[in-house]
Amino acid sequence: MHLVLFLIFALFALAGAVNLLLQKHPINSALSLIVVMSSLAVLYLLLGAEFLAMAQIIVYAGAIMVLFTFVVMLLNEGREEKTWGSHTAKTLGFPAVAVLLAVLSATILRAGRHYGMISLSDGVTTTQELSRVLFHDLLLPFELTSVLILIAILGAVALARKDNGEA
Amino acid sequence: MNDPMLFLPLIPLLPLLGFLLNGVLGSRLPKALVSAIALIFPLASFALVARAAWMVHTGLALPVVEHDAPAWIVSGAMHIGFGLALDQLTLVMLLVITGVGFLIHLYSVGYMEHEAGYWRYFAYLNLFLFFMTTLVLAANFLLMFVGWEGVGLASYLLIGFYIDRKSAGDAGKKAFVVNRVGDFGFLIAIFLLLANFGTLNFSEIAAHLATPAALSGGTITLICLCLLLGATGKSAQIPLYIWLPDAMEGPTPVSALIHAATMVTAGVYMIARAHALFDLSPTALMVVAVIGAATAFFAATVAMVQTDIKRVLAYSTISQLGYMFLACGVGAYSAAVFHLMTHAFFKALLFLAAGSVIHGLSGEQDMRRMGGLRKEMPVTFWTMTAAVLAISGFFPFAGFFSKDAILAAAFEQGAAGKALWTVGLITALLTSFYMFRLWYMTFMGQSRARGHAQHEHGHEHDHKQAHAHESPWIMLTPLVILAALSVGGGWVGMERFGAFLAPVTGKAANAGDAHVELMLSVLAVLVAATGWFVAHSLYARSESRGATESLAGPRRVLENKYWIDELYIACVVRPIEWIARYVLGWIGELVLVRGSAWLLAGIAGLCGEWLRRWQSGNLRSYAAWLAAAAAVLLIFVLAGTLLGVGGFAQTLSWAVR
Amino acid sequence: MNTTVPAEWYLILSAALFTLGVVGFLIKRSLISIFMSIELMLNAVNLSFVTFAHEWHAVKGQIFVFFVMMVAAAEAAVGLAIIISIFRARGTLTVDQIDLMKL
Amino acid sequence: MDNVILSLILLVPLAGAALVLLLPERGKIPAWIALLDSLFTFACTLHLPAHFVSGRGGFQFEENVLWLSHPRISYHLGVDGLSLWLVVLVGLLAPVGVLASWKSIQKNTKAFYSLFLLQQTAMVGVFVSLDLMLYYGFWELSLIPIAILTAMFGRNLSEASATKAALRFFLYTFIPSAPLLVALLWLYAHTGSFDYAALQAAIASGSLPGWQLGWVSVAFLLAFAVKVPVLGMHGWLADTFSEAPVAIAMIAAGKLGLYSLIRFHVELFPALAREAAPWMIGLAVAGILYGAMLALVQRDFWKLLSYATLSSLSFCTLGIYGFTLSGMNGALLQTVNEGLIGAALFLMLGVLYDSARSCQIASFGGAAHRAPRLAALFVIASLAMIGLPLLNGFVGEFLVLSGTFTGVGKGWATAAALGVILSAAYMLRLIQKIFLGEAETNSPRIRDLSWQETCTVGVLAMIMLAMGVMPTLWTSTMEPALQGVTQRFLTVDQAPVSAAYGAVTSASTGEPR
Amino acid sequence: MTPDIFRIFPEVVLTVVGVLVMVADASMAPKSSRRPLGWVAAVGVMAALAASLWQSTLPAGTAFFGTVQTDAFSTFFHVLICGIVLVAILLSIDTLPPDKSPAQHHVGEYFALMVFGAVGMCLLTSAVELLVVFIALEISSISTYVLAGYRKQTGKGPEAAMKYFLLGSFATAFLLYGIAMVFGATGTTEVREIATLLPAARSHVFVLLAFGLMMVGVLFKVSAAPFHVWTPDVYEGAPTPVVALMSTAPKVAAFALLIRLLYGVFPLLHPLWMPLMWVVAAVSMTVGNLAALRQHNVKRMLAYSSIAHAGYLLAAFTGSGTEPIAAVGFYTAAYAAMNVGIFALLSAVGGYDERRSTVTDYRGVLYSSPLAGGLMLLFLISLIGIPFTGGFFAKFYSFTTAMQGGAGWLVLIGLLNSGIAAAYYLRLALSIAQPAASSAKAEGLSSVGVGVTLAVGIAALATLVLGILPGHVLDAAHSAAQSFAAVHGF
Repeated sequence: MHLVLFLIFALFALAGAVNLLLQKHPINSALSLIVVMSSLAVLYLLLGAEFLAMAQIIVYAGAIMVLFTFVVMLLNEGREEKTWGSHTAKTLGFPAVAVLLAVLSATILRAGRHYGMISLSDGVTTTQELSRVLFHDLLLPFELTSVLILIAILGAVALARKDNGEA
Repeated sequence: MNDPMLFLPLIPLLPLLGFLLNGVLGSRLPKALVSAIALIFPLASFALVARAAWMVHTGLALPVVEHDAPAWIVSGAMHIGFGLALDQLTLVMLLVITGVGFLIHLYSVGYMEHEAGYWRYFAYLNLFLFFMTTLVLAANFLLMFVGWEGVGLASYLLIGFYIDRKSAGDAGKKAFVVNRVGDFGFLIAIFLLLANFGTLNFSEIAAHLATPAALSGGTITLICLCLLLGATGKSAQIPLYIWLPDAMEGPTPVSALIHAATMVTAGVYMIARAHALFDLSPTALMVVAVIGAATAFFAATVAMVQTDIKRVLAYSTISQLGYMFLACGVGAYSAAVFHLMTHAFFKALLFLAAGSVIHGLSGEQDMRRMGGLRKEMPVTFWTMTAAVLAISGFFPFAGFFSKDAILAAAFEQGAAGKALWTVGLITALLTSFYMFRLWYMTFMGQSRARGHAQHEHGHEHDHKQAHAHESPWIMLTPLVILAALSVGGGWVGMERFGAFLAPVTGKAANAGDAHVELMLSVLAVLVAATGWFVAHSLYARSESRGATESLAGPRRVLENKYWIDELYIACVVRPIEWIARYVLGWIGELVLVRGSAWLLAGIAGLCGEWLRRWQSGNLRSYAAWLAAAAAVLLIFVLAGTLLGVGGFAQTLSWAVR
Repeated sequence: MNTTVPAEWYLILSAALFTLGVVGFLIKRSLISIFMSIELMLNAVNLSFVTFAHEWHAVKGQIFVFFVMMVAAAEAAVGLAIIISIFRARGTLTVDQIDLMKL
Repeated sequence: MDNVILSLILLVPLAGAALVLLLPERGKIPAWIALLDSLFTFACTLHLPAHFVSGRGGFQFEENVLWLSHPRISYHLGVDGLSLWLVVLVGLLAPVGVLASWKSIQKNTKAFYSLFLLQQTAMVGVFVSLDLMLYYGFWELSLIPIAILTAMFGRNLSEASATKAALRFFLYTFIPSAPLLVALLWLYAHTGSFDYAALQAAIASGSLPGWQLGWVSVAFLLAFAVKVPVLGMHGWLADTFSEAPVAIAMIAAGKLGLYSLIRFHVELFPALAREAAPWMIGLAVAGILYGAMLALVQRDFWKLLSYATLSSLSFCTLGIYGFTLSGMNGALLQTVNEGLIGAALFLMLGVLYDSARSCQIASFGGAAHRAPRLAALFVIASLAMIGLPLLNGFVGEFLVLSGTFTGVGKGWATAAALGVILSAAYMLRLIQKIFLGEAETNSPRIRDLSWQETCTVGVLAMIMLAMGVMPTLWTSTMEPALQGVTQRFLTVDQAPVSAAYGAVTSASTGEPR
Repeated sequence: MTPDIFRIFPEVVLTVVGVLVMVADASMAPKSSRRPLGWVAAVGVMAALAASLWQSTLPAGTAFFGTVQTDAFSTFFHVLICGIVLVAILLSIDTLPPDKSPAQHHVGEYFALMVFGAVGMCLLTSAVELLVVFIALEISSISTYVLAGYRKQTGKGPEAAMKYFLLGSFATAFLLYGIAMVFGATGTTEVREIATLLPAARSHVFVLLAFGLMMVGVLFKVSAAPFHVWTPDVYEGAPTPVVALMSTAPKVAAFALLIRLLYGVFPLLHPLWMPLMWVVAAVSMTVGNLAALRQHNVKRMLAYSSIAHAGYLLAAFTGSGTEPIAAVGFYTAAYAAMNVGIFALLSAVGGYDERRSTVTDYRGVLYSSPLAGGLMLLFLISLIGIPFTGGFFAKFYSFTTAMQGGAGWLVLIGLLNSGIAAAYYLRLALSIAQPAASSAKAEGLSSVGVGVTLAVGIAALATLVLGILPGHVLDAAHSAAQSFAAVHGF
């Protein structure tokens, strides 16, 4: 069961990711990304992280991707043009990516034997546990996030507003 | 130490004082004062020398060496001081230098009266006396070298006295540089001496040489040849004589003093001074003799065709110096010095008389435009006649005695000596010929003056005097005195002179067979007479001068002085310039020095440009760079462990899990 | 039927998604798509975090993911604002045309 | 007084520089401050020879204060016979430089004089530092004012060649000092000290790894050789001479590099310096002839002077690497000579250049008519340069050559002595073309020396004469220090030496072998 | 027991000031001048600086459940970062375009962003929990992304921000992946726990991978080659006062992080990262200097030079013991002083709208405004590394450290590089010192206000003090290194 679910959603995630790359229109890419994120949410569930699965759907697929699609619409960005601006990206980038993948997977395969098997019956992290750590041990980063968000808002306002006098 | 109160340091220092006074203040002083300063200090020096001579005459033991002289250059064991020494040789030289020197100063007062740099001239002249007296008074080689270089400087300054005349500057430069070549030899000799003897003092070196464990012949020969190179430079011998004819660009009294009577004889003095060394090296002596004979002959041939009165005298000087070298070469040092002395008298006289002629003709130097001056300038004529007779070697003029001594000494030196003697005799013939040629062309016949000449005497003489005029008495007085010396200077006699010098120059040339000597003397006079006769037949009447035109070929060779100057330029000057300009300037400087720097900078620049090209501005390229860099970094970090590569995995043996 | 999946499979998936994100950065022409590729990379990392959190039974890993989401949200806000401003300034989002500064 | 005198010499120019910067640039205020300041400094430097105890070995007037404890760097100053006269020379050249700039620098005088005084501090610092890091600091610092002043006040600003010259000068000297710093750091890493005496002892003890030490000494040598400059590394010289303002050009070459060669190469690495000696001697002799021959054919008098300088500096190098007392004595004396003569020549050529706006020799002629004082003093300086006896140049050259002759080889000395002939040729050619002959078209613009300039050059000429007549005044203080150098060299290497060499060393150290 | 809040007191102060500025900006009349906000921010940062200094009286210790650590190390960098931000703010007060100009800027937000950014940078130096590290890094990054794009009108500004943002996020993803891996290997993200657990990690290969990935992220932040590609473009596009800040403060913080990672997290990997640092240092110096050699745009040139300086800094890591930490600390201080100084003058002389951009544009500055020109020379001399300036001592100390660690060749490469570097620095310096061509712009400074004067004065003073009397700062750097060593136990 776990294996089937994993395989299905892993495939979904990969397919979504590949589709993200193949689609020429940003909207389609965004939709593909949502597929990836949703698949990942399921995988999180499989890994016993139900809170994160929810957050993944709500924050990522919901809030962030909505923002993306909104901007795509706002700027009325059409299909990607076929440009060949970067030679380097191909000649240097692709070998590099291949190496990256090779190194990462080789490492994981080599280290994998030290890690166990995951099954559905493994415990699920409760939100209570989560919040205890979040609001106690990691109080400082949590508070810091507020500063981060503040900066983000501030920055977004500063950059995105029009500079023609009216504030 | 017995201090005979000779005040030796004052002899050079007094003229130096004159130089400083005139040199610094001269431009602001009235002419009379400048003259007074210029005359008083040499006169005082002369007085000191004369006093010393008198003291010697009355029994002062020579040599007198100053032992407590101040140190000059001290380094480790090397100690060179300002030591002065007076011995017989020095005394003779000093008498000539200060005596003749003073006379020429006196003459100059008249001769240079109208010149712009009057004060400068006398300053230089005093400077010359300072260095020349230093040269002969020096007790060591290095101090001698001071004087040696110093007289070169004074000569340079005086040759180039007419600063607006380019040829004068060229001549001065040439004189200095050619002399430097000789000085180079002298310097090397000094180093050799220093290295081998550890001292430069004449007396100490002589003491070293006297010991049985003296140096091997090779080193001595080398030292002698180096010294000889120096001597040929200063005394205008082959191969370095080329500067002297050009040096006639200077004012005529300078030619008389420096380029005839004193400075150019420094080489002879030096060889005589270092005779202890030369005596140990027959090879070196032979070279000296050959150089002397060759120079004597060679210069005499050139002198035969010169038309410039001063150039004739210049080549004559070279030739006469050759005699002195010849004498040194055959070991007759005292004869050489004797000839040096008499030569100083008559050659100074010749020059001064020539100067008087030039003065009288408002600067004309070309003999083809002279003639018939016998009447206009009687005093000059008669004094000149005395000098001509003296240089030609007529009895009983001074030249006869000294030249005779040299030829006799040569004759007694075996087969080689005979050959040298022959050359000397032929040279005597030529000497007599060219001197009388000069005499006839200048004083006899009709005047061929055309005016417009302002060769030496500059702008003051623009008011052309139609007739030549006799010089003022301030110029004639030295002429008369010198004429007297030219006539009677030789009566001292070689034997007495040689005996006087013997403590310095070693044994006098042992008198040979009296009959042979007499024969030789007679022969010499006959030869001189022959020269006179030839000159008379060719030049007594002006119209017959064309007779020599028949010998056009040799004449051209001689008139061009064998193209030696051109040869030097082509073989020495041009190659050096060529190498400097093209080999060093282009290959060395541009290619190697500049080029290497440019190359390095260029490589760095190209690398920079190449690196800059990475920065294409394209975001995706940048990402590619980052990805590639990340990949490389990961490989760097992980490859060793993943692939289990030997050494690397070992260092991180920890990481195999 | 309670099959198990080795943890390394999750990790491999994570690595693959991460690499695809890198590829996306390299080949996408639109700035927005590139930005999405970065989000993909972050998601891939998140998967690793969750996997490891599961392996270690450590909550911290999950919380890390939570924070990454926060940061992603903040980045999204700023990033999209930047994209808007660049669109205003240049009228395009094609990355190959935005190379005013180079060399 | 004795224990702060060096600091005083070091800091008074610096204070002067600050004062120049603070006061307004009105009229001649900066120039006067600089002049007074440099004269005061000169007076201070005269304190050194006056109170120097000649016989005593080691350093005198020492000051030693810990500057930084970690890494350990001290403010350690001191002079010995080697540096004594160089400090005085720098002290003398400062007012000379100010006077030389009196007329030619009219704008931005604040910048000029403050940087000029800063330069003086740096140069004095190089000579008196006994901590190698401090030394290195001054060494590097001395580059900056030269470069900036060349760029600011260079002759051909419009063609930007002044900037290029400044850049070239800087890079030529700066890049080789990188290996020098590496070498210093290496020494520090292995000894834990930058102190001169400590390093000397450590190197002499032979405890440092050998082949690396060899490279360290090469790094030292390279940095100094460029600064001297030795043949092949002189690429900056001609440009700097052509472009830099007179007061700067006259101090750019020679002193610093030569001093450093003796102090920090020969004295610090006696054994290794010995190995380098054949190369250095070869380069020196080649440099003498190369420079002289190129000087012979130059059309531009700055270039001529630069090649002439190369030639005469090569004499110093020759003297140093002959390892004979005479040679070293001569080299050090010649270093001072070069400073004096160069200053005088630069000053006078600068006047010529400024008044005629040309450095082409051919465009001059007959200048002696319009500028008799200039001509006379120029001839004197030239004669000193070409080594006329009784002027200083001769003593130096003679000592160097005699040392070389006995200590190195007759052939080398003879070849070097050929330079004496050539030097006469090029200097007299210069004199003749500029001062003699008929007046050229631009000669009416030539002015004679002003009274300040006459006095300045006159004083320099007097010193040249004094040094030529009484060199013992100078050598007697130099010699003990140099004797130490040659002595150390002897004790370090007992390898069999040639007979001639042995004879010389025993002669020069005054001891039987 | 020190209350936790004191451990983050400077950050708290900064946050409060940031909020204050932000709120004040929002509540001020739209047309009124925002300049006073700059002064408020400056005073606030000064207060934070004081707070940082005050922190040095606290005993070393952690707070917030072991997520932050204050000790001499963090204090050193806090003071440094606050100082840089202070100078940058002072500088901005005068050089930003006036409020009334057409290119009106949101000055209030600008200052708030600077102050908030400082919070992140400061925290980065004291964080001992990777989560805090991550968030602090993001805070500092996002604020600089935004600031880099502040000149929206030019087209270059947004491009700079875009490049910086996307590449920065790209690199952050790698860093994050690395954190995930280290978490995977040890099960924790707390620095000291990781260090103790590392030898017993589940998979050592993951540790290596984690290390590699984190290095990608950090080396990007310090703009070391070959992760430097963003630097020139971003420096060119960003406003000059911002470059003054972002070329220094985030780098200082990133270097503190690098120290934390290398010595705190991965001391075990020393045999691995030492050669890595060697290579990266060598490559950074060479690439940076060579590329700068042919650069005409001054800001790009200095961008490349900052890459080279990163290389000099990294060279120190090849040293042994605690020396490298002290050397890095000192270097960052000196580098900050001279770099802030030169960019401050560039913005004062070149103007916000960059009337002068190429090297030749700076001809004659020494004549039109002698003081500014002279100080530019001073900073350039320091950048070259001439003794008696901070730049020299920094380089000297860094290389001494490397030499003591046995990296002789690296030192040689480094110093030869500084020779090359002299070429382009001097080109600018000589251009400044050269008289301007008659037709060239002869205008003087665009704005000489109290702010700029103070900013440049502080930078110049710091540069000189660090060069002539570096004793105190060296001592501080040493005690920082000591306390760091005490905390992380090596």
